[in-house]
Formats: sequence, structure tokens, C-alpha cells
Amino acid sequence: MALQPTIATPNLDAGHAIALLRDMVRIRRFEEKAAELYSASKIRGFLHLYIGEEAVAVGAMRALRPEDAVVATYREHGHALLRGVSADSIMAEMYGKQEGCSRGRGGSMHLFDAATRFYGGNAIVGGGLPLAIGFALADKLQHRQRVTACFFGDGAVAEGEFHECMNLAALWKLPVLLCCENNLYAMGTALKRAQSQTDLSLKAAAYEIASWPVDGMDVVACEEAAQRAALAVRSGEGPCFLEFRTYRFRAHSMYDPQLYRDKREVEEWKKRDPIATFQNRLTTQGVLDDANMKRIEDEVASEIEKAIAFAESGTWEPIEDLTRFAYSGEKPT
Amino acid sequence: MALQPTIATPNLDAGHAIALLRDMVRIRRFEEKAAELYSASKIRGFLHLYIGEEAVAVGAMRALRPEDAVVATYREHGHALLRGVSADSIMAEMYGKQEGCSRGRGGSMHLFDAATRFYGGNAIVGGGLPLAIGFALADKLQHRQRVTACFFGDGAVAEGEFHECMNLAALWKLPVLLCCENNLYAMGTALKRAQSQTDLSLKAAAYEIASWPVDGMDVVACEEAAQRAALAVRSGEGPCFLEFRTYRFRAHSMYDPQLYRDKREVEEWKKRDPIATFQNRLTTQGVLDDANMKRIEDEVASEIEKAIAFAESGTWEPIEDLTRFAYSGEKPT
Amino acid sequence: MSPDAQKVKITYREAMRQAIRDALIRDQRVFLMGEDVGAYGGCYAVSKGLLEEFGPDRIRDTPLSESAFVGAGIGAAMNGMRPIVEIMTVNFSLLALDQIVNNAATILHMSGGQINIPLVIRMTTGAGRQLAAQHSHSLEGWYAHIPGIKVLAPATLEDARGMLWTALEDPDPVLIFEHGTLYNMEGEMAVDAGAVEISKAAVRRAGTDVSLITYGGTLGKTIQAAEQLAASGVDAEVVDLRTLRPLDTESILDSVMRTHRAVVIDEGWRSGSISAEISARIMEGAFYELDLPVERICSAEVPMPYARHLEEAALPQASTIVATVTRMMGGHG
Amino acid sequence: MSPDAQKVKITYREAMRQAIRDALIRDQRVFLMGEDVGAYGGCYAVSKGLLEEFGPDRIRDTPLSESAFVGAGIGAAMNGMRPIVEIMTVNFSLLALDQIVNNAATILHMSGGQINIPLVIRMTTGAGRQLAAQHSHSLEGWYAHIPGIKVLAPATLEDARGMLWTALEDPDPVLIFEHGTLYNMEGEMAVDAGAVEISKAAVRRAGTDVSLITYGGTLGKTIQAAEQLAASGVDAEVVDLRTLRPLDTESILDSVMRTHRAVVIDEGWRSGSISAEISARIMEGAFYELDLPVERICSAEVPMPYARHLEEAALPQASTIVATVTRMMGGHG
Ligand SMILES: Cc1ncc(C[n+]2csc(CCOP(=O)(O)OP(=O)(O)O)c2C)c(N)n1
Ligand SMILES: Cc1ncc(C[n+]2csc(CCOP(=O)(O)OP(=O)(O)O)c2C)c(N)n1
Ligand SMILES: [Mg+2]
Ligand SMILES: [Mg+2]
Repeated sequence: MALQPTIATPNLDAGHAIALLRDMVRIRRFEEKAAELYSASKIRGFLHLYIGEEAVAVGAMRALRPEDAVVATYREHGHALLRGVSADSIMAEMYGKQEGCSRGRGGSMHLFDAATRFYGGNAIVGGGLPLAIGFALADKLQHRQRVTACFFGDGAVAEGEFHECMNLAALWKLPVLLCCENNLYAMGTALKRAQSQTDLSLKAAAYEIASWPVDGMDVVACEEAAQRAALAVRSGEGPCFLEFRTYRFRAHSMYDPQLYRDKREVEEWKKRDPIATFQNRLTTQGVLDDANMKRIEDEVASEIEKAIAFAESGTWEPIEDLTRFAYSGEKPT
Repeated sequence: MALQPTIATPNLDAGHAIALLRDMVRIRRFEEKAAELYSASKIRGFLHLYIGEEAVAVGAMRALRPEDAVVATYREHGHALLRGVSADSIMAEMYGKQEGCSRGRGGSMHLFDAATRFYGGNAIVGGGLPLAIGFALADKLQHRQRVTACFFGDGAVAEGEFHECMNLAALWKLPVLLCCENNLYAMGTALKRAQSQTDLSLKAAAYEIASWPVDGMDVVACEEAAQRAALAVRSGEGPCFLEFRTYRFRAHSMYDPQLYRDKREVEEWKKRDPIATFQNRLTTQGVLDDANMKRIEDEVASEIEKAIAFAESGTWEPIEDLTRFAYSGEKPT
Repeated sequence: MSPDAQKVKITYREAMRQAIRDALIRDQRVFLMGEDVGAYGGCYAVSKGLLEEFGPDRIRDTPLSESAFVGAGIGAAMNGMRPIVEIMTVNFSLLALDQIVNNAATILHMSGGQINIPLVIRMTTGAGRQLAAQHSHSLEGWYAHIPGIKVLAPATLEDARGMLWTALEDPDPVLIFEHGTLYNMEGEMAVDAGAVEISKAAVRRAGTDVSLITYGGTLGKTIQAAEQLAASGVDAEVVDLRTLRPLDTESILDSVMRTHRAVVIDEGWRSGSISAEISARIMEGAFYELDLPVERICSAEVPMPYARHLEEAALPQASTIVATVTRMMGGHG
Repeated sequence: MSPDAQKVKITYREAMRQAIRDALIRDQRVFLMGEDVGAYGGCYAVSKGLLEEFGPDRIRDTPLSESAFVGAGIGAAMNGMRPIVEIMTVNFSLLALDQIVNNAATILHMSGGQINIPLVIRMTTGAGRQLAAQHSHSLEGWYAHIPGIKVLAPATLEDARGMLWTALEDPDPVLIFEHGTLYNMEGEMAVDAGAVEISKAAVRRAGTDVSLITYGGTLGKTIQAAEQLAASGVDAEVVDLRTLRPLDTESILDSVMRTHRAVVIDEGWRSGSISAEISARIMEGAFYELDLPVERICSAEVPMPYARHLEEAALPQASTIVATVTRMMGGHG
């Protein structure tokens, strides 16, 4: 696909392609392990897996720079990993250990890491959008050429906050990259049963926001769209809205019997698995061979093993520190 | 103007035209008097005048039947009067007397009258929209051919509730007539400083709601649009959205020094005064003469005088009944 | 319930489900509305199977639009229906608080007693499942501050089964808070269990030495503590408030008059909690009967942490109750 | 303030305006954002003239989108700014409560102490101007239930002038509640009045017979009552809480230890009010020092009525305070 030279495009040479694949595999394996650890009661609370949607985060995060900011949802393990939050500290967080990125106070739904400018982990649907608006407003007021990327689901689009934030972003021409992860369901509610207008990029366009749909099962398409959009946002053109059309292969969370959708629908979408399809493509193109793939899997596996060991050997925060962090002033005992 | 026979159109014979004019005059004079009474401290709290916007309510209310329901804002004297709430009980309400339509508990912003199905008087911007959705949902569930008319300002369009309600109305095909009174300002905030998309009927269209702009200074246009829309809503086609383009001649409320707009802008709009222009038109057409007009003014004046006398002679609710109506169970002492 | 009524083994979840089903059968004006109440079967599986039985009109899935669908419940109630609105958890109810406080709680009063809101809103509350700071708070005591609404906290199978009925017959808005840890609670209930009154607290265990006053999710822990105390010779009375607004002051004072000592156990944060109100009422109504000051056992004043040990430390526990009472009894037992 | 500092005649409104202006000059990270703060001059004229002086970036008018702009304030604070967000009245703040409770109050904790929210939110509160049930409530005591935020209630010119400074230096979110009847209060203030500490209550009138504990809009009435009581020989101490969260328990108890009698005066509804918390804390900390039970004088538990006589009856009044204290003193004086 020919790309304009002014755009920092995905360089689809072998190295880059394999890096994209590797990123997706990393998220997939990390979450598969998390699911196991959930069954083993090592991880508790709500656990929302991103399996099936990896291409979106992998593509989108490539467009961001270290000085940018990220606001995500409760389905954010992948985003955190790719942003540079270590697997160790994410795993430890899910174990509830004080070595976790949120000191065990947040759990799976509330990963935070100031060092990589990863600002949650927000579990109120739509609740991250106003924060992202504020981040972008601050950058604009300070004349910083930064992008704030905000991830949210198709479900969030029904919330009033979505509308208020689209309007503010457009009205104030804020440097915010709005990444809608449309996986067609909000828990058990299919998009068509939740929205009178199911074309979500049209919805954003009604706010005079540049917006377009993206094949969220194709990591290259995701990266390309994100790069273009981030470039526009960074250069001061105001917000961009990307509707990533994707699908969640697993249950909404670990408690969901999935009564609301047909197994065949899931199987159809699995044929478009972003990892398997991209892996095939690269294999066909001769860019990837079994040895490469094995190395990726091995590296990823050992990163995850290490993360588990780290989490296992982590420590519990002293109970005396319980009320610490309700306020800044409350110092540990 | 040729109108399709299937539509219950404004019958622009002399009688009908004069009735429309009379309705507008009634609101205008009532509110002029209310403003005086405010200055005389007979009326207190917030008082929001509709002066300049009368054509909207007059046109819209004509499309409603007794079994329909109305939900309005704090700028609702006109709507209440036309709906059939007596001038007496509205005036008494603004005096805070127990003979008021809300027993003096609501004041200008909270006129209620169950008998005429007038359900407020809502002073939270946008706060009436969800109620109207609920009214329409109830009618739909009960298979009643009723319309719920909801009035709200351009300011309400920025609120999240607006978006949530547009979506619900369209998704569930609810029999609700959405009447946006776009007077170009929300207090001191001009529409163009509040909305990235200032064409509000386009905004509604993005929810797949039938919507169109209406000249809110022309009472005939207002009635015609409302009749068409109400017919569609009543016949089960789902919601309609009317953007009445109008202008408020007076301050937002009695406290507003109007620093935010140019006096010349107000003067320009006053040239389109819905009463003066319609009156001229009817005079030119030979439908109205001075005697007619005087009779209207006299009748209206005596209705208002009577209302004031009623309010003046009204009584104060006993203080012992203060907590009455917090709950239904609390009986008067 | 007659003492020899036939009993059946049942969970709290199932008792609640039966209550809803029963209401739907009994009264055609009743419908259930909320996120994922239908196709998903209810986020806590309370409404499983009801969509199949009653269809999508009466088991109405909503988009993620808390403010709009709660407001729609209010409007539908004003227009003749008896809606049961479900909000997934109390945390999300904050998005609908404007509708609850500014409309549901005020309209009867603002309309001078004309317009009732016979609405029931159900929601899950409370911690104990490691869901962290956006899914775990106990705000039912906070809601109890608002005049115009009633607040119920069913803590037993009978109340889960019976409160909804009475709430639906109430002409005013009633909020029902279901503690998330109770759904799996199993026990015996009379097969013919039906409506229960909702204006009285209940003594769940009679005792003479100290009054343990509690409700909802902490009733079980309190009874457990009372049993432990009994083993060491302290005879504690356990009062289940059942209704947090209006509070049954008489029953509270009756108990304290007999025991002369009181501890309030409440999962809300301590400052400004319902337990403060109870302490204040005992101060006002039984000061001279007190052998020593009323104590409170509440949640630590911190957003709920994810890690299990911290969450446990943050919550009232049976051991804390035992220790507190033991100290109050002067080491007795 | 040194005793011989030069004084100037000033209103509360102007003191607040100076405080904001001062903050804008002192710190480039500060900006003011809210509905009609700019072109309109502030709905209570607090920010009049500031738009002209500081421009629209720093005096930022927002659309009617409480949730989004409060959330944007949170995000901007997380991203290096020191926003002052104005909400017109506490009643409308309910639309933003999700952002305040689920984000502003939790993020420091959920992130394990990494991310501060140095945000100030100002809003008008209280009744007394016949604005009825959607514009008159006093919810500051209710807000004081939430850990993670601080709650201030400036009742004097010095506090209006000085609290904002200290609040802006606080690393955590601070809510400032300005009682609507105070804006026109006029008095003398030191010309060099500046920052004041915000962690201590203040004794506004020393006395020995009874502690009258209050804050905000009822301070004036309480001082008035104390003066009337003095005339009849009762020497009342008036404690101004100033900060409702965290409460300065020590100062409260100190006063009660000296007077052995206490009355809390609070414009909030009685049940679940901050006055209940104060009563409970006195119970817990000074039970054996009390000569008789603590009493509370609060607003009647009813949505605020419009009619003046009913509104007056609903609110705490100096006469009620005098009568209560006189009764408590056993008819003394
Ligand atoms: C305000 C709010 N309402 C309800 C919930 C419960 N809930 C959690 S996730 C979810 C579905 C969200 O769907 P979507 O935005 O599409 O994101 P996805 O889970 O599909 O990634 C719901 C209803 C919540 N967390 N917040
Ligand atoms: C939720 C809410 N925010 C703010 C206000 C204060 N306020 C009252 S009227 C108004 C302007 C509303 O403008 P619009 O909707 O255009 O109606 P108009 O007054 O022009 O008829 C504002 C900001 C309010 N009442 N409710
Ligand atoms: Mg989704
Ligand atoms: Mg307007």
C-alpha cells in the first residue's frame, strides 16, 4: 500500500512486521496466562481479556511518543504492556502485591504508570474521556506538541460523557486521539441494540471531528490509521476519531456465560484472528519462518514466566498503610 | 401556502389567525406584567421571560391534544398558559400562594398541572429530556396514541443527557416531539461558542431522527412544522426533532446585565418580533383591524388583572404543612 | 409467615428473581429496565430467564446511559407505569444522581403534591469481592440523606423476596440496595413468602447487654459476632435497620433503652455515614440511658483497595465487632 | 493579619474575585473554567472583568457539560495544570459527581500514590433566595463523606480571600462551597489579606456556656443568635468549622470540654448531615463532659419550597438557635 512520504508510516520491512507480530503475541500469551491464574485464584476481582483485539492496541500505540499520554479502560493489559509498563509490575498488580504498578491497590482494572504516562485503567465506562480532554487541554494551553490517546469501547458511545467530550474536543480543537474499540458488544448488549446509528465514525463526524473506520483485525491497517491520525493531531489540526472494528473472542469478564451471542458468530470472527492471519501473511511472504516464530514464543513465554515469578515473590503492603494515598499528606507509618 | 390535505394544518382563516395572534399577545402581556411584579418584589426567585420567542410555544402547542403530555423548562410561563393552566394559578404560583398551580412550592421555574398534563417546569438544563423519554416509553408500552412534547433550549444540546435521550428516542422509536428552542444563547454563551456543530437539526439527524429547522419567529411556520411532526409521531413513526430558530429579547433572567451580546444584534432581531410582524401581516391582509386588536389587548389585560387580583388575595400555606409533599404519606396537620 | 409454613431452600439471588417475576405477573404496569437485564441475564444473574418469559418490552435492555434510563423510569412512573430500574452498581448510579435527586426526589413536592413517582430503583452495593475503588463503595447510607426517596437494604431472604412488592406499592420513589456478597447466600424460606412491611427495623437476635445496630452486607458478620460474644457470656441484641430512610428511630431507641450500650456497624465510610446519624439520634433520644458512648464500626476512609488483605482490613469484620464490644463491656467475658 | 494592618471595605464577592485574580497572576498553570465565567462575567458576577484581563484561554467559558468540564479539570490537573473549575451551583454538580467521586477522589489511591490531582472546584451552595428545589440545596456536608477530597466552606471575607490560595497549593482535589447569600456581605478586610490555613476550625466568638458549631451560610445567623443570647446572660461560643473534610475534631472537642453543651447549626437536611457526624464525634470524644445531649438545628427534610415563608421556616434561623439554647440552659436567661 503506497503511503505518503510525509507520514511516519509502518515500515513493513521484515523487522517491523515481526515486531508487530511479536507485540500481539506478547499480549495474547500474557492474557492467556492471566486467565489461568484467575482460575487458580491468584488473580481476583474482575478480569477483562483483550484476546482478539490485539491488533488495535499494537497498531495504535506505535503512533505514540514517550511524551504523549494514554488513558485506557479496564480492558487495558495490552495497552499497558505496549506502553512500556513492565509485565512484572502488571502481573504483580494483578496479584495485589505492592510491587505492582499501582501497589496492588488498583488490580487488573486500574493499571497506572506515571513514568510511561499511562493514566489508567478506568472502570467507569466513558469515565476516561473527560480526563483525556483535560490532558489535551493542558497540552494545548502549554503549547506542547503532544497527543493524548484515549481508548474506549462501543458501549461508551452511548454515555452522555462521550457526547460532551466529542463536542469539547472539536470546539476547542484539542490534540486528542479518540480510539474507539468497537468490538460490537457492551457486555451482552450488541451494538445494534444500543445505538440508533451503528456507524460510529459517522457519529463522530457529526461533531465535525475527522473520523474514519479501521479494520481492527489488521494490525497494519491499525498502525497506518493511527500514524496518520496522530500526525494530524500532533500538528494542531484538532482531534481525530478512529473506529477500530474488532471483536472480543472471550467472555466480557471471567463471569460471563455468553448467552447473548451465537458461538458461530465467534467462530466466524476467529477466522480473522489478528495474530493467525498476520502470521500466515508473513509466512507466505517469506518474512517469517518457524524458527522466528519459535523465538518469539520463547521470548514471550520467558518474559511471562519471569513476571509470574516476580509477582509470586512480591510482598503485601503492610496493613498499617491502608489509608495511605487517600490523600497525599498521609505518610506511611 | 399550499398544504397537504392529510395534515391537520393551521387553518389560516381569520379566526384561526387571530387566535394565534391572541395567544402570543397573551404570553407577552402576562410576562411584561410578571417583570413589573418582579421589580415590585411580588414575585421572587429566578424569573425567565420568553419575550421574543412566543411564536414557538404558540405554534407547537397547537399540535397537541388533551391526552398528550408536555415537559418544559424554567422558561415556561407561555407553555403553561397555552396548555390551559389558568393565568390565575400561574400568577398565584409566582406569588408563592397556595392557590398556585404548584401550591407556591415551585414558583416561576416549576409550574405543574396534572389536569392539563403539564409536567413542569424543570430547572436543570436538559433534565426534562429523560422524563419525556419515559413518558413516551409508557405510552408506547401501553399502546396509547399519544405524543409527549419536550421543550428545551440550545444550551441543553451540549449536555450528555441530550445525547443519551436522542439515542433512546430513536432506538426505541418513541412517540416524543423534541422541541429545541434555539435562541442562540445559553445564558451568556453564544451557540457558536458552545457547539462544534451549530446546525442543531443536523445534530439530531445523526441519531437517525427526522429533524428540521423552523423559523421560530413565524407563528404559522411553527404551527405547520409542529402539526406535521406531531402527526408523524402520533402515527408511530418515532420521534421528531424540531429546531425552532428564535431569539430572546430580554435578559436571561432578571439578574443579567447582558454583557455578552451587542445591543444592535437584539435590535436586529426585534425587527422580526413574532407579534409585530404577524400583526402587520394580518392587518395588511385585512384580517385584523384596530378594533380587533384592541379587543384582544383588552381581554388579555383583564385576564391578567384578574390573575393578579387572584394572586393578591391568595393565602399562604400554613407553615405546619412545610414538610408535606416530601412524601405522599405525610398528611397535612 | 406461619411457623409451620412449608419451607424451601433458596438463594438471595433467586429470592430477588422471584420477587421481580412475581411483580411482572401481578401487575402489567411493571417492567424491568437496565443494562444487560435481558440478553445477558443480569450482571449478577438476577434476571436470568425473564427475557424469555416476558419479552423485550418488559425486560428492557438499555444502552449505557444511566442518566437517561433512570430519568425515563421517572417519566414512565409519572405516566402510569410501575418501573423497576436496575443500575448495575451504586458506583454507576452517580451518573444518574441528578435525575434521582433533582427529579425523582423533588417532583412530588415541587408540584404541590400533584404528581407521584411510583418508581423502584435497584442496585448492587458494597465491597468484598476485590473489585477496587470504582466498583466497591457502599453509598446507600449516603443516599439516605435525600428527602423524597426511601432507601431499603434487604439483608435476609425474606426481605429480598418481599421488599420489592411493598416498594412497588409505594407511591414514592424507593431505592433498593442489594449487597453484592449476598446473592449467593443460601437458606430456608417459606414457600409462600410475600410482601413485607418496609417501615420497621427488625431485631434479628434478642439480647440484653449491648445493641448491635446494622443492615445489609454487615448483618451476617454482626450475627456471627453476636454468637461469638454469646460464647463468652455477652448477650448482644442485633438490630437490622432494613430501611435506611426513613429510619425507624423508635426501634433503635427501644433496643438501646434495654441494653444501655450500642455499637453501629456500617460498611459506609465513617465520616458522614448513616452510623453517625444513628449515633446522633441515640444521643438525642436516649442520652441518659447510655452507660457509655455509642461506638461505630465502619469502613476505613479510603477508596477501596484491590488487594484482598487491604480490602479485608478496610471493611468491618466480625472480629472487630467482638473486640469492640468486649472492650466496652469492660473486659467482661 | 497584624492588628494594625490597613483595612479596606470589601464584599465577599470581591474578595473571591481578588483571590482568583491573584492566583491567575501568581501561577501560569492556573486557569478558571466553567459555564459563563467569561463573557457573562460569572453567574454571580464573581469573575467579572477577568476575561478582559486574562483572555479566553485562562478564563474559559464551557458549554453546559458539567461532567466533561469537571473531568477535564481533573485531567488537566493530572497533566501539570492548576485548574479552578466553577460549577454554577452544587445542585448541578450532581451531573459531575461521577467524575468527582470515581476519578478525582480515587486516582491518587488507585494509582498507588503516583498521580496527584491538584484541582480546585468552586460552587455556590445554599438557600435563602427563593430559588426552589433545584437551586437551593446545601450538599457540602454530603460531599464531606467522600475520602480523597477536601471540602471548604469559607464564611468570612478573609476565608473567601485566602482559602483558594491554600487550596491551589494542595496536591489533592479541594472543593470550595460559597453560600449564595454571602456574596453581597460587606465588611472590612486587611488590604494585605492572603493565604489562610485550611486545616483548623476557628472560634469566631469565645464563650463559656454552650458551643454553637456551624459553618458557611449559617455562621452569620449563629453569631447573631450568640449576641442575642449574650443580652440575656448566656455566653455562647461560636465555632466556625471552615473545613468540613477533614473535620477538625480537636477544636470541636476543645470547645465542648469547656462549655459542656453543644448545638450544631447546619443548613443541610438533618438526617445524615455533617451535624450528625459532629454529634457522633462529640459522643465518641467528649461524652463524659456533656451536661446534656448535643442538639442539631438543620434544614427541614423537604425539597426547598419557593414561597418565602416556607423557605424561611425550612431553614435554621437565629430565633431557633436562641430558643434551643435557652431551653438547654434550663430556661436560664
Ligand atoms: C458507567 C458504567 N456503567 C456500567 C458499567 C458496567 N460495565 C462494565 S464494562 C461494560 C460494557 C462496556 O462495553 P464497551 O464500552 O463496548 O467496552 P468493552 O467491554 O466491549 O471493551 C459495562 C456495562 C460500568 N463499568 N460503568
Ligand atoms: C445542569 C444545569 N447547568 C447550569 C444551569 C444554569 N443555567 C440555567 S439556564 C442556563 C442556560 C440554558 O440555556 P438554553 O438551554 O439555551 O435555554 P434558554 O435559557 O436560552 O431558554 C444555565 C446555564 C442549570 N440550570 N442547569
Ligand atoms: Mg464493546
Ligand atoms: Mg438558549
